Amino acid sequence: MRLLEYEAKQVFREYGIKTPEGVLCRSPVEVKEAVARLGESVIKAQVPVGGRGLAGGVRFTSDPEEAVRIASELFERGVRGYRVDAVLVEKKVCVNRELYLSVTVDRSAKSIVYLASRLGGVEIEELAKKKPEEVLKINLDPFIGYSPFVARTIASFIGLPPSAWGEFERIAVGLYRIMIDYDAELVEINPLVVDCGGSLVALDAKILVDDNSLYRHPALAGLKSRELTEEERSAREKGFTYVSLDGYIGVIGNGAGLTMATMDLIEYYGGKPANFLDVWSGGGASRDRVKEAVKLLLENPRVKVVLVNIFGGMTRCDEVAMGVRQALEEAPVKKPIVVRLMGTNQEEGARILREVGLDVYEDVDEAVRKAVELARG
Amino acid sequence: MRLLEYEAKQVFREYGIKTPEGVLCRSPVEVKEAVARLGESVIKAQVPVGGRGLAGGVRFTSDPEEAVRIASELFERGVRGYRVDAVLVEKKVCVNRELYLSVTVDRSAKSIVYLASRLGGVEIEELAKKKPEEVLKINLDPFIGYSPFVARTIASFIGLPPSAWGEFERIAVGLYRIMIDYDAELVEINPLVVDCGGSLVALDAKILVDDNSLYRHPALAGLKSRELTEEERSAREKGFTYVSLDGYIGVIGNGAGLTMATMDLIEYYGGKPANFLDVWSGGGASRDRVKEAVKLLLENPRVKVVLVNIFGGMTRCDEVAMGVRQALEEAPVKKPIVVRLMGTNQEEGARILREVGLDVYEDVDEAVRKAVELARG
Amino acid sequence: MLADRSTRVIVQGITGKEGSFHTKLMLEYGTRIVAGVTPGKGGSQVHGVRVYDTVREAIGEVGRVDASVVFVPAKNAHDAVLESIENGVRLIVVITEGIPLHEELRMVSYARSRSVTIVGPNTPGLIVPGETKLGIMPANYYKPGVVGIMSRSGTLSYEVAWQLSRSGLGVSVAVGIGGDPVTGLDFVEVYDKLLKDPRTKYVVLVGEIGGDYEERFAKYYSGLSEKKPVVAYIAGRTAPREKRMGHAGAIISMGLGDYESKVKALQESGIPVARRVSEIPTVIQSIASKQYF
Amino acid sequence: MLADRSTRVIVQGITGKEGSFHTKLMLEYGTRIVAGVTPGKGGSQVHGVRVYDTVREAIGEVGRVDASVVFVPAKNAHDAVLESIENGVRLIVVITEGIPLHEELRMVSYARSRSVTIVGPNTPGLIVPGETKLGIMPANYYKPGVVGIMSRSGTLSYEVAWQLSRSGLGVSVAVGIGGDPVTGLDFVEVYDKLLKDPRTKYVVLVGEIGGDYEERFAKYYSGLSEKKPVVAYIAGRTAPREKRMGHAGAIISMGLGDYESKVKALQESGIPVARRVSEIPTVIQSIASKQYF
Repeated sequence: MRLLEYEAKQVFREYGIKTPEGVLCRSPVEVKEAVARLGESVIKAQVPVGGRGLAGGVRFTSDPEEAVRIASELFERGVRGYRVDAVLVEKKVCVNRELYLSVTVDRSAKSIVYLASRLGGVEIEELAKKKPEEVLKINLDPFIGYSPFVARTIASFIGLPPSAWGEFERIAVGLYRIMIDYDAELVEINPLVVDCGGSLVALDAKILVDDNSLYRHPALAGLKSRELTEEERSAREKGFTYVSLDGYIGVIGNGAGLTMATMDLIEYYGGKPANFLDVWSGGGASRDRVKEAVKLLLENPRVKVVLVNIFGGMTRCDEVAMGVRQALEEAPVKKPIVVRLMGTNQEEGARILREVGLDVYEDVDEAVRKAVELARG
Repeated sequence: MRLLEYEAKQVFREYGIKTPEGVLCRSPVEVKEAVARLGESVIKAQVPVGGRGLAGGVRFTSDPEEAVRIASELFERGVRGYRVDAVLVEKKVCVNRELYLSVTVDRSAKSIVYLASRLGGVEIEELAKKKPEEVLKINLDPFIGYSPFVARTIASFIGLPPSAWGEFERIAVGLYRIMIDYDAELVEINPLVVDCGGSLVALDAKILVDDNSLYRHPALAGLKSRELTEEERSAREKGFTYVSLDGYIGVIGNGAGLTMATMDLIEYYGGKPANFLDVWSGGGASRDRVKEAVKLLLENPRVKVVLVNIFGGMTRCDEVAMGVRQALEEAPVKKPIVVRLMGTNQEEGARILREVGLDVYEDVDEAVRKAVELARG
Repeated sequence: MLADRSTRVIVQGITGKEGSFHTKLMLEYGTRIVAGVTPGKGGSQVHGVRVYDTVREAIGEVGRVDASVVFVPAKNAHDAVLESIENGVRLIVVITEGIPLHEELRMVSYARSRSVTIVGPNTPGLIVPGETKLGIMPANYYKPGVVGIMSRSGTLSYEVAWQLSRSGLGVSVAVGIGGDPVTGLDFVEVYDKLLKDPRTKYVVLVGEIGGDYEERFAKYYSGLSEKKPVVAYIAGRTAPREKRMGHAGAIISMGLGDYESKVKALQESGIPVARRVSEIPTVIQSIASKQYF
Repeated sequence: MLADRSTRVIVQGITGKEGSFHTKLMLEYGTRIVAGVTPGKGGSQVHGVRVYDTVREAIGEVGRVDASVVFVPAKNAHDAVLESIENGVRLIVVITEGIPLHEELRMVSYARSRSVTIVGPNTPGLIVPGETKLGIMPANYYKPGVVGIMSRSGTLSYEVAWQLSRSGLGVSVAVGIGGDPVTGLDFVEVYDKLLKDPRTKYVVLVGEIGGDYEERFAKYYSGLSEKKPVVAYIAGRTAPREKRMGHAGAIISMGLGDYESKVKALQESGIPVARRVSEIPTVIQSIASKQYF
C-alpha cells in the first residue's frame, strides 16, 4: 500500500525529517491562495502511483492565476487514471545538491538494505545498472538492524561535510524507524536535497506499506482501497484478488500463478485478458465464490467472454459447476462462458455444465483457444 | 541498582502484571490506618537489599495496634544496616500455589534467560543445584528475543491450565519488556502466586538495573545513592569507587582487581580492611585524586592506618607521592601511612615520601605487613 | 532430498480446518505424522494423531522430529516457526499465507543462521511422489518420475505436475518455494538439492514476475560445470507494472522483476523458456532426444 | 596467538585523550598501526597515523586490517564495534569501560555469530611481549618468557606480569578478558589459544569474584587430556556479598560467584590457587621442578 506524498511527508516530519513548506489543497481556490502566499511553487497531484511527473502531475508556477488553471485541470482530468482529490502546493526549494536515499528489503539477501547515491532524482535501479559505482548499498544484518555507523558510512560516501552528519544521521535513523514502525517495504527520499542554506530537505517522499501487515495498522488499512479502480474495489469487497486489465476476455482462475498463466495464454492465442481474478481462498473454490466471480465478470461491460480455469486439486468440480450455472441463471446479461475443469468430481462437473450448453474442457490450451475464438465472434 | 519493592511493583503494574492491594506508608500512623483498612496484612520494610525477611523486615499482622509497634520498630532500627524510610503494607493474599519466574542475563551463554519453577519462594540458584529438574531455563536467542512460545513452554512446564495462559503470557512478555526498557540485569517475581481465585499475582518484585546504563535513565540514576552508606556516598561524590568494610586499615588502590587483592592480602597478614577505594580514572591516578582519597581515609574514625597501593603502569609515582604528601599536610588528623609505589618515576616518588618520614615499598607484601603491624601497634 | 518416507513430521496448527483436513490427506499418502501441536488443545486427537500444547512437549513424548508442517494463521505463524527452530526441528514447511514481511525476514534470516531449512511461506509444500508429502498439493496429479519441479506458484505447479505426469515423464520431487517476496529457499538452493537427487534427471523451474530469483538462478546455472537440464516457465507476461498479482511476491516494482528480464537471463544461460505450460513436456523430450547417454 | 608483529591494526577513537596517548605507546612498542578512525576528524593525523572518518574509508585507503583497538566512549563503543565487524575486522580489542550491559550482550553475541573475536570490553587489551601490544598495559613490566596470563583484572594483571618478569619466568602472552559481566572471550577460549602457542609453557589465571568463568574453566580443564599447567589467583576473598567491587562483573549475587566456590572448583580440577600474587612464580617453579621432561 502506497501512502500519498503528503501523508508520507507528514510521517517524515514526525520522525524529524525536514520537508519543504507546503499546503495541502482540495480546491483550485485553495491552490491559488497557497501560491499567492508561497511565491514560486510546485503543485503536485496526490495520487497513489508513480510516474506522475511524466504524466503532467507535477507543475511549477509563481502565478496564482496560472495555479488555478493547473489545479482545475488536475482535479478534473486526474493523473494516470486516478482521480485527484488533493494537490500539495510547496514553496520551491533553492537546491544546492540532489541526493538519493532509501531503505528497502533486499529479497535476495533477505535483509533490510540502505541505498544511497550522490546522484538524486533518478531511478535508482537504472542508476545501479548503469553506474554501479555511484550507488552505495549497505545491507543491515537482521540481527543488528540500524546502527549509527551506517549513516556515517553513507554520509561519507555521498560526500556530506561532517557538519551535516548529525542532521543526516537523524534522517537515516528516521527512515529505518519508519520502515519498522510502519511495516514498510520501501521508504524513499528521492531527491533528498541540500538546500542553499546547507540544510537537508526531503523534496519527495515515498512509503510503501506491506499489505500483509495492514491488519496491524488499522488507520492505513482503510486507505488501501483508493489504489484500486472502481472495478477492483467492488471485486475486492466480494473478497477476490482482482486487478483490472484493458482487454475483453474475463479471467477467473484459482491461485495467482495459474490465473496469470491463463492471462498469458489468452494473449498467446491472440486475445486480450480483461482482468485478473483469483477465486482461491485457502480451502478451495466454493460454489458461492465461483458464482459471485462469474456474475461480476458477466456484468462488466468490457468483458465479451468469461473464461474459468480451475485446476482444483482438492476443489470439487461439481461445486464449481454449480456455481457457474447459478451465475448464469442469476445474471441478467448473457455472454459466452468457457470452463476448464480439473479436480475431484471432474466428470460430474462437466456434465452439469454441458447440460446448460456450456463448453467444458480438461485441456487448458483448448479452453483458451475457444474463448479467444468466441470473443472474436 | 536495585529498585525498592514498591517501585518495582509500580513498574510491574505499568506492564500489566498484577500485585497485591497495598499502601506505601511513611509513618506508623499510616501503617495503622492501612492495616485497619486491609485486615490481615503484611508489613514490608522498603530497603535496597535482599535477605530482609530473615532480618525481620517482613511481618504479618491483622491488629492495627501491633502494626504500630512493628512499624515504629522498623522505622527506628532499620533493616540490615539500611534506614527504613517507607514500609509497604499489603493485604494478605489467599495463595493457592507459589511459582517462580525471572528474566536475567546468562553470563556464560551471553544471552537473556528465563528461569521458572513450580516451586516458588525459594532461592532459585539453590533450587537449581539441588533439584535441577524443577527449574526450567530458556535462553533467548539474542537475535530473536522474546516470542510467545517461550511463555507457553513455561506455562506448560509449571503446569498452569490453558485458561491461565493468556494471563501468564502477559506477565512473561512484561518481564522481558521491563528487562529491555529498564536496561535490567534481573527482573524477578518470587513468588508468583496463583491466588484462591485463580489469578496470577506477583507477591514480591525485584528489578536490578545495570549501573552502566543509568545514564539512559536519569530518574533512576538519582536513586542510586540510597544503596550506599553515608561513608560510601561522600566517597562517591568525590568520584571514587568506594565500598565500606568493617575493618580498620584504610585501603587505596588503583584498579578494582588490585584493590581487592590488597584487601585480601591485609586479611592474609592478619589485619582487617576498612574499605575498598579505587582511585583509577582511566588516565591513571592524578595528584589531586590521590590527595583527596588519602584525606578521606585519614578523616574516617574507623581507620587506624592508611595503605596506598599503586601499581601505576603509566601513572607517575612522583605525582602520587605529591598527592600523599599534600594530604598529610592538609589533614587535621595524623595517622600512619604506608605506601607501595610502582610505575614511572618510582624512585623520585619514594624520595618525596621518605623526606616526610613515610614508609615506602616496592614489594606489596612488605607494605601490607608493615601496615598491619602499625595498626596493631 | 529434503524428505522421504522415514521423515518424522509434526503438524503445527493441526486442529484448524486446513490443518486437520490436510493431516488426513498426508496420512493417507503415507506421511509419517508423529504428533500435532495446537496451544491449549493438548490431549486431543486429530485423525488419530495426538495433539500437544507445545513443540517441546511433543518432542518430549514422541522423540525425534525431523520436520514440521505449519498451518498456523498468519498472525501467529512466525512464533510457531521460531518454536520449532528453538526445539531443534531442521525442516519447516510453512503453508501459511499472508505473514507480515518483516516477520518473514526475521524468521528466514534466523533459520539460516541456525542452518534450518524453511520451505515457504505461502507454499503448497513439498512432495516426493511415492515417498512422502509435506504439504497440500493434490497428490494424484504427481506420478513418480524423473522431473524435479521448483515453483513459486501453487496451483500452477499442480498444472505442471499434471502435464508431466500425463506425458509419462512424471515427477521426482516438487518443491514450492513460496509466493512471498522473502522465502526460505530460493531456486539455487533447491536446484543444488535436485542435482544430488538420483531420481531427478530434468528440472522445471516455474517462476513468476517480481523479485530476481529467476535472474539469480540463471546466473548461478551458467556458472555450473555439472548440471541437469532445466526448462523454465514464467507466469505474468501480461501483468501490469506496480500491481500486485495475488502473490505478495508477484509485483514488478522499481523496475525489478519484469517478464522480459527473466526470460532474457534464463535464455542467455542456456535455459529454454516455454511459452505455455503444455509445451514443457515437449521441450524436455526434445532435450532428452539430444542426449546421447 | 591472537596477534603478532605483522598484525595490521587500526585505532578507533584515536583522537581522544586516551586513544592518542596509547597510540603513541603502542607505536613505540612496535605495533603496526595502519590507520585511525574518528568520525568527523578524517584527514588529520595522530602521532603520524592518518585518521579517517569511517572504518570503510580507512580500509579503502590502507587495505587489509586485522584488528582494531577501541577507545571510543561507552555510549558509542557498541556502534564502533559493529562498524568494525561489518567491515570485516576479525579481532576487536575493546578498552572502553562502562558499556551498557544489553549492548555488550548484543555486540558479543553478534561477534560470535560472525566468528569475530572480541577482547574485552573493559580490558587492558593483549600483549605478546617482544612482538606487539594491542592495549594499554605498561609494557616494561612484561619481559618475554614462558607464562601466558589470562585475567579479568587490569592493574592486577600488571602486578602478576611484573612478579613473573622479575622471577625470570617472563610472559609469553597476556590477555585481559575484561572486567564486565559479559565479555567476548572467556578463560576456556583463551586457554585453548594458549595451548596452541609454542612459547607458552605455563598459564596463570587471574580471576575475581562474580560470575562463573572460573568454575566453568575448572570444569573444562578437568576434562582435557592434554594440558599445560595452570596456576590461579582469585581476587575478592574479603569482598562482601551484593556489593559491586568496582568492576561491573565483580559482584556476588544470587549466590553466584563467591570466592570459596571458585577456589573449590579450581582445586578439585587440580589447579593450585595462590593465596598471594607474589606466590605465583614460586608455585610455577615448584610445578616445573616436578616435570621430568
